[in-house]
Amino acid sequence: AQDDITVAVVTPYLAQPGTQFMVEAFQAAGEANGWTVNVIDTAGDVAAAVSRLEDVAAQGVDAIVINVDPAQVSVGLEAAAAAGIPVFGMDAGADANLVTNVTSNGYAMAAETATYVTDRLNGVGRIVMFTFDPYPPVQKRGIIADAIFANSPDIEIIDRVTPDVTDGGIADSRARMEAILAANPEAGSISAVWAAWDQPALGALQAIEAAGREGEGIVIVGIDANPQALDAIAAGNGFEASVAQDFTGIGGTVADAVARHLAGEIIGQGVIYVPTVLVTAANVAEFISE
Amino acid sequence: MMSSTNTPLFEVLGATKEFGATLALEDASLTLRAGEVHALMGENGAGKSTLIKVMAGVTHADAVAYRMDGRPVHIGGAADAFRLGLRFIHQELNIVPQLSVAENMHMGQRYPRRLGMFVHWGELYRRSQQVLDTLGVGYISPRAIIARLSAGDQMLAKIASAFMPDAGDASRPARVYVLDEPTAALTGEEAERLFGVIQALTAQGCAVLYVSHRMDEIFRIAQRVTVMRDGRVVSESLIADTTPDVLIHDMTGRTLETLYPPRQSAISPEPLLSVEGLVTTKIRAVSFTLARGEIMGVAGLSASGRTELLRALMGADRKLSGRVALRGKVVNWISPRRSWDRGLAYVPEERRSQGLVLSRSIEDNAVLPHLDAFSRGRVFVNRRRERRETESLALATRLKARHPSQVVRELSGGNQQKVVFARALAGRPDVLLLDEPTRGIDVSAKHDIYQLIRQKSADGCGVLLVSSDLPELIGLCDRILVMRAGRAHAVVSAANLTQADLLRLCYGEKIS
Amino acid sequence: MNTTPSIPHPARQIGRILRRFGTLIGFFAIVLFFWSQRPDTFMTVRNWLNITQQISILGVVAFTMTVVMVMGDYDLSVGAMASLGGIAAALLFQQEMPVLTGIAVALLIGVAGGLLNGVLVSLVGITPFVATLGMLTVFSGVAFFISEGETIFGRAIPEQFSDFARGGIPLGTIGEQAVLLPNLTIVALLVLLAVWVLLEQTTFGRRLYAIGGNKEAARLGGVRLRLLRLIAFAVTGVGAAVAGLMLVSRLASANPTQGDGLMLDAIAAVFLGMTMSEEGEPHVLGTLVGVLILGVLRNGLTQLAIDSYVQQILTGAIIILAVTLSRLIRRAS
Amino acid sequence: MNTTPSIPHPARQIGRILRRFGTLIGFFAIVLFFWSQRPDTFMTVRNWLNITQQISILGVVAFTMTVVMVMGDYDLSVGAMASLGGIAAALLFQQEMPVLTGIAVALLIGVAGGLLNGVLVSLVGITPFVATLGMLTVFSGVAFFISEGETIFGRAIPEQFSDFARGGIPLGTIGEQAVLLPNLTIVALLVLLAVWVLLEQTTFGRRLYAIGGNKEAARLGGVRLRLLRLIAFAVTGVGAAVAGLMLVSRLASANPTQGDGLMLDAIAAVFLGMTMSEEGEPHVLGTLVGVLILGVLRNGLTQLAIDSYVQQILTGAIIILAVTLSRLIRRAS
Ligand SMILES: Nc1ncnc2c1ncn2[C@@H]1O[C@H](COP(=O)(O)OP(=O)(O)OP(=O)(O)O)[C@@H](O)[C@H]1O
Ligand SMILES: Nc1ncnc2c1ncn2[C@@H]1O[C@H](COP(=O)(O)OP(=O)(O)OP(=O)(O)O)[C@@H](O)[C@H]1O
Ligand SMILES: [Mg+2]
Ligand SMILES: [Mg+2]
Repeated sequence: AQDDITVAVVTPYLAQPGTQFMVEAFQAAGEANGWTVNVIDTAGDVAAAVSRLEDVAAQGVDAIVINVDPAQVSVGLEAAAAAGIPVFGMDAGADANLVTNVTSNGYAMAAETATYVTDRLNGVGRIVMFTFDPYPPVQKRGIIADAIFANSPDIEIIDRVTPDVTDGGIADSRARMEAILAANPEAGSISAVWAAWDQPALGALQAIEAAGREGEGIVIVGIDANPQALDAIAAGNGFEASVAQDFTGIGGTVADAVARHLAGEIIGQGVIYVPTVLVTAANVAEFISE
Repeated sequence: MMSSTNTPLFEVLGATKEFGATLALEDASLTLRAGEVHALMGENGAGKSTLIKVMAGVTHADAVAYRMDGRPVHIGGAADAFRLGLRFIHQELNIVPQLSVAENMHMGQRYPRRLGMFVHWGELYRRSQQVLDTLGVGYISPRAIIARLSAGDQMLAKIASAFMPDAGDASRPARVYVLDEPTAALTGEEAERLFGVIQALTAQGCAVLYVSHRMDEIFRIAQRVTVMRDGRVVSESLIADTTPDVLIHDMTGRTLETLYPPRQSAISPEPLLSVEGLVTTKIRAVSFTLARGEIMGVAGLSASGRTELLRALMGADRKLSGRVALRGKVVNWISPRRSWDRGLAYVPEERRSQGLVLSRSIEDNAVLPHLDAFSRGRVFVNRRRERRETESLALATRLKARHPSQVVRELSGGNQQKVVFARALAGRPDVLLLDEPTRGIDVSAKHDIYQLIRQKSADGCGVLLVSSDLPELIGLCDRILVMRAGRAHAVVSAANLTQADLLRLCYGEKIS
Repeated sequence: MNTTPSIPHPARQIGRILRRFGTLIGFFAIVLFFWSQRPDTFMTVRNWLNITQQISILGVVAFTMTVVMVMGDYDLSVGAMASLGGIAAALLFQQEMPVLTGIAVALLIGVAGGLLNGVLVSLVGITPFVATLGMLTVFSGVAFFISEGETIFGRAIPEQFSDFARGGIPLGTIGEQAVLLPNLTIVALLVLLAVWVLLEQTTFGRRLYAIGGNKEAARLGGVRLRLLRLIAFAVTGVGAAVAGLMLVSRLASANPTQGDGLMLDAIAAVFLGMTMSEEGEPHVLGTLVGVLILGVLRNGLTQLAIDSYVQQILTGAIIILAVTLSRLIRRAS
Repeated sequence: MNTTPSIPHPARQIGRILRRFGTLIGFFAIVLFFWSQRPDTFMTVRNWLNITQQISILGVVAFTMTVVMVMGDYDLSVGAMASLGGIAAALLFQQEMPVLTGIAVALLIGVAGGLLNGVLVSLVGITPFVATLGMLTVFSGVAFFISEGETIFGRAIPEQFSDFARGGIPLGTIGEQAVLLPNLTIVALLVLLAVWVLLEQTTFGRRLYAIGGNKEAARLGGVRLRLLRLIAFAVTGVGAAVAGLMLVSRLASANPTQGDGLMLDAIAAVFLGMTMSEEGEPHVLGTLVGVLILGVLRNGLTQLAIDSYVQQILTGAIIILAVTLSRLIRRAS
């Protein structure tokens, strides 16, 4: 009965590289199973994601995979439940309405990069943070980093910036970092940049290079280990660390969970964590594909 | 009959208004009396419209006082003036194009309502129809979208709005009517009906302030006349005690010999523009030939297709069929751009919507169709030549403005019209297509414009002159083309033609 | 008596209808297309009720946006106001304030924000674009500031409130499931009715049209321009706040950006509707058609399971095609 | 020319200047404020060169946007066009095409997209809002489609190309570091000059202003409305593509959304500039001031290390204050 199975993937965030990898892995696995995979992107609009969930529920697909905070789309999840369609989380967040959620541990990732910075600075320094609280998975990371930095009395947060992300996150972060560099002109006045995801870290790196201050040893870290960040880490210009989520693994694991559920198996775990790895110059080569 | 009281009903005292460097009004005062039509005259830019806007509360004067029935009153905005019983027809056609005639007529007042808040449409249309009927323009439907009416009908509907009885408070009827050049866009017959209404109003004891550049009208309907010059009131007299020559002298400081300069050169036999069977959606099978140096008038009732004839020749409306030949060569692709390039020059009917870019300077407007000629290599604007040309045109048309770079919006209505006319002279045109070119222009400037038209024709220009001013047609033209219902009804020689004959032609009669 | 020399034309009446309703015809064409492609799932009562619910929030914003657009103004801050109104209510809910208090405060913020826009545009005389774009930034900043950028969800949103969006008036049953006319749809219809009455049936509305048609004529005619513009902006502000509340109820969560996408769509809907009026002025029923077109396109294209990117391309292309068609029909007739 | 009796007035000249340059004064007030707050770091050559570089991309979009806005139109698709142009060039780079080919194709796409907008607005007669919003969606969809939604970066972008944004003309040295006038700034200045000449010095520009003032009068006055509108939209399209290329060079990467934020800011800059002209028409030098205000606010507020959310509130509030001031000065004089 697997030959005419349709699975809908609903996400507002397809433009983000991580989502892409997950979705591609899911698609690959799904197609290998003979499913029709229908990917729906609402371009950042969460309310539209609810509507699309209702649409696919009305259409009667066999399973739905979401990559969006389930708390924000609970109406859509109920529509699916009412239509008897199972919903799976793909890096979404835990929710009773999901069969399961496959994800990386966001708190752990932030803890890894924040402690990396603290250790690199030996607990002393001035840090610029790039955060983005409106998006819950990223907001978590900021909370952990705040807590870890607060635990070192000699670490000072000189700015906590929320960049404008309509440009993809690099351009505005770069402009903001340029202003911060201008406001802190002495060498050594900025010790590190902690970014809750990679794009702002890349923007900050560009700003530091453009200002000719790459020699000051400003430590830059991001999260997600997107390909552009991996290149930067390999280049060794200051972008020192990021955390690689196993997006391909998440996508594959979701496909696996869907297959198991459709085959009648009961999936006990509400959350399935896929391990993450801290990427630094030491191990970056393993992550750069071909 | 004429009410006997003649007591001051409304007074505006010591009005002074400065627009930047222009002193538009300087201590101007005016007294309107019950039962009287009071004419206000003056050259273009003398300050008439500004004074009226100050009375209406829509222009805030630097200094002014008002008295009604001898008691001081306050006018801070249009609504105040309305409440005092003042009604205005401003000079420019101020309509809301996409609303119905009835809604335009109710602009100043509350709509009749049902249940205290919903518009009572039936009542709205009924009230409007009543007023239109009294003006003799009952054929205008109050439900029609006003933008779809002809220019003349729009003006009539707008005029009608001033005569709308007050829906809100019947105990305070309108008592003062102020009409700023209402007849500029009307035909003789329509004007007559308006005069009838004005007479009825004065008979009821209302006061009327009436602005016009048409001397004959002033002497027909007014009892008193005030002349303004450069923002000041220079004279006030009873009509019975004055003559047109005196008024012209008061206005301009000069005396005019004849208004219509006689032809001095012969018309060449060479045909300049020939039209055969021209058809658009508005005109049908019009044929005529215009010779070099000839001034051909175009007469007709409103909606007879005069405007549309010029628009078709200019390429503003699409030609459906017919043959147009210019200087002996058939021209096929007609568009405004090509027409200007071919030596046609055009003065459209409505200066503000069709003629001018109000937000731009006089010089920008004057050279717009000829920009290529005032440029270096057709690319860069040559400001020096542009300025020189504008200055000489301004002189020729007696334009009253501060500077060639002044924005056209700031000019008085008549002076705006002069800019449109000046523009038609700017390139060296071969054919002048003039639609009511002297609308709103004062007597002495009219005189100068007639002379310019004559001079152009002496230079070998052909002129097609649309006008609702019959004396103007008869006085200036060689032949007159009479339009009727979109067709060329007759072509007659203007020599020895009487106004009565011309009018009869317009109504479709044939004369021998 | 002047009569226009009118050339008789048999098809005139039809031409006129086509001209006015070209865009509506475009809408029906779109519906028919989806119906033919998805005969079983598209033209169902349930799907249409779904669509109405999905567009209800955009609808409320677009309908009230029509009020300012009738005057020739626009309000770019509606999306940010929706976010702000929603966040404000949710924060109060979080403080365990009664639901009604939250609603009232959100509406008050809507009025106040709208009035502020109105003051800037009408009293100070700033162009609507700069004024409302500035206020967009301010509202959005305030929404972030008071929420500290975080999403409020879960138990913070009272069930009573989020249940509203789930509920509706029972219409009957299909199969074994009850079919509801969703509450949000009802709210949108009420707002539609109110705006229609306001614009088409009251002196106030007619004055707004006069202002939009010719400000100068309205002013000379004694219309109280400033006051009316002020009020109109307040109406749009309230509409945005209502939409913000609807969003919170529908998503059972509040987020400082969740309304932001509404602005462009709302203005687009009004403009789409404008293609249906003879003189090109906005009408709220036209806006409704605009909203429906946007909503149906999204629903239908999703049902066709078209790749998201292609779907985006098609959305733009279909809208342009529909409007082009309506223009060409008008031109021809 | 007859002249009107004019009364001498001492304060008139000053009043006039204030009236025209109120917004400029607002700009200087903002600069002075930041200078006083950050005396060492704000008013430095380096920081200003930085600012010029940051606003260069927005500048190019805003300057060319001025061209259509002079006609009373606008183009909402510029941001999407910038993304699309950038992505297209980057994809060609990835295929190891020569840099010049990539640039040429991006510019061609800009012209073609602009012409398409122009055709819809000027030949078909769709309102600019609907036409360019539709095209926004299409361009953005195409950008996603051809890039498969992915970011193109790293070796895919030739160094020769990304070095351009890093380079500049040496102006001298401060301390031991060379100070460069950034290449991107130079590009923006060249575009500024070109647009200024086009609008203020050529017959083409004159005609655009006439169209903006009164379409019908312009047409009857011999202006080839359709053709000119078409060309103007093409110019705006090219400007957006240039900005897209600048973004790719500056970020050394291309992403299907990276230009999207430019549209609202560009229109806002033009509107800010419009507050400086007597008749409220756009002028490209006014646009420059608008762009500078936006750029300086961003830089200065970040230097003050103000919380991002408060910064957003302040940005909106300061813009509104500056414009309000300029309106009040104008009112008073
Ligand atoms: N904007 C318009 N929409 C529809 N019909 C119009 C419009 N303008 C004019 N017409 C029609 O065109 C015909 C001729 O117009 P118009 O009245 O301007 O002719 P005219 O002979 O120039 O008269 P006049 O100049 O005295 O008004 C009339 O039937 C009129 O109703
Ligand atoms: N808004 C304005 N800004 C600057 N100057 C103005 C403005 N309005 C009117 N003026 C000037 O005031 C003077 C008087 O203009 P007004 O319109 O009152 O003249 P008018 O007597 O009605 O002339 P016309 O017979 O041409 O209608 C003119 O010099 C005109 O240029
Ligand atoms: Mg006047
Ligand atoms: Mg006419």
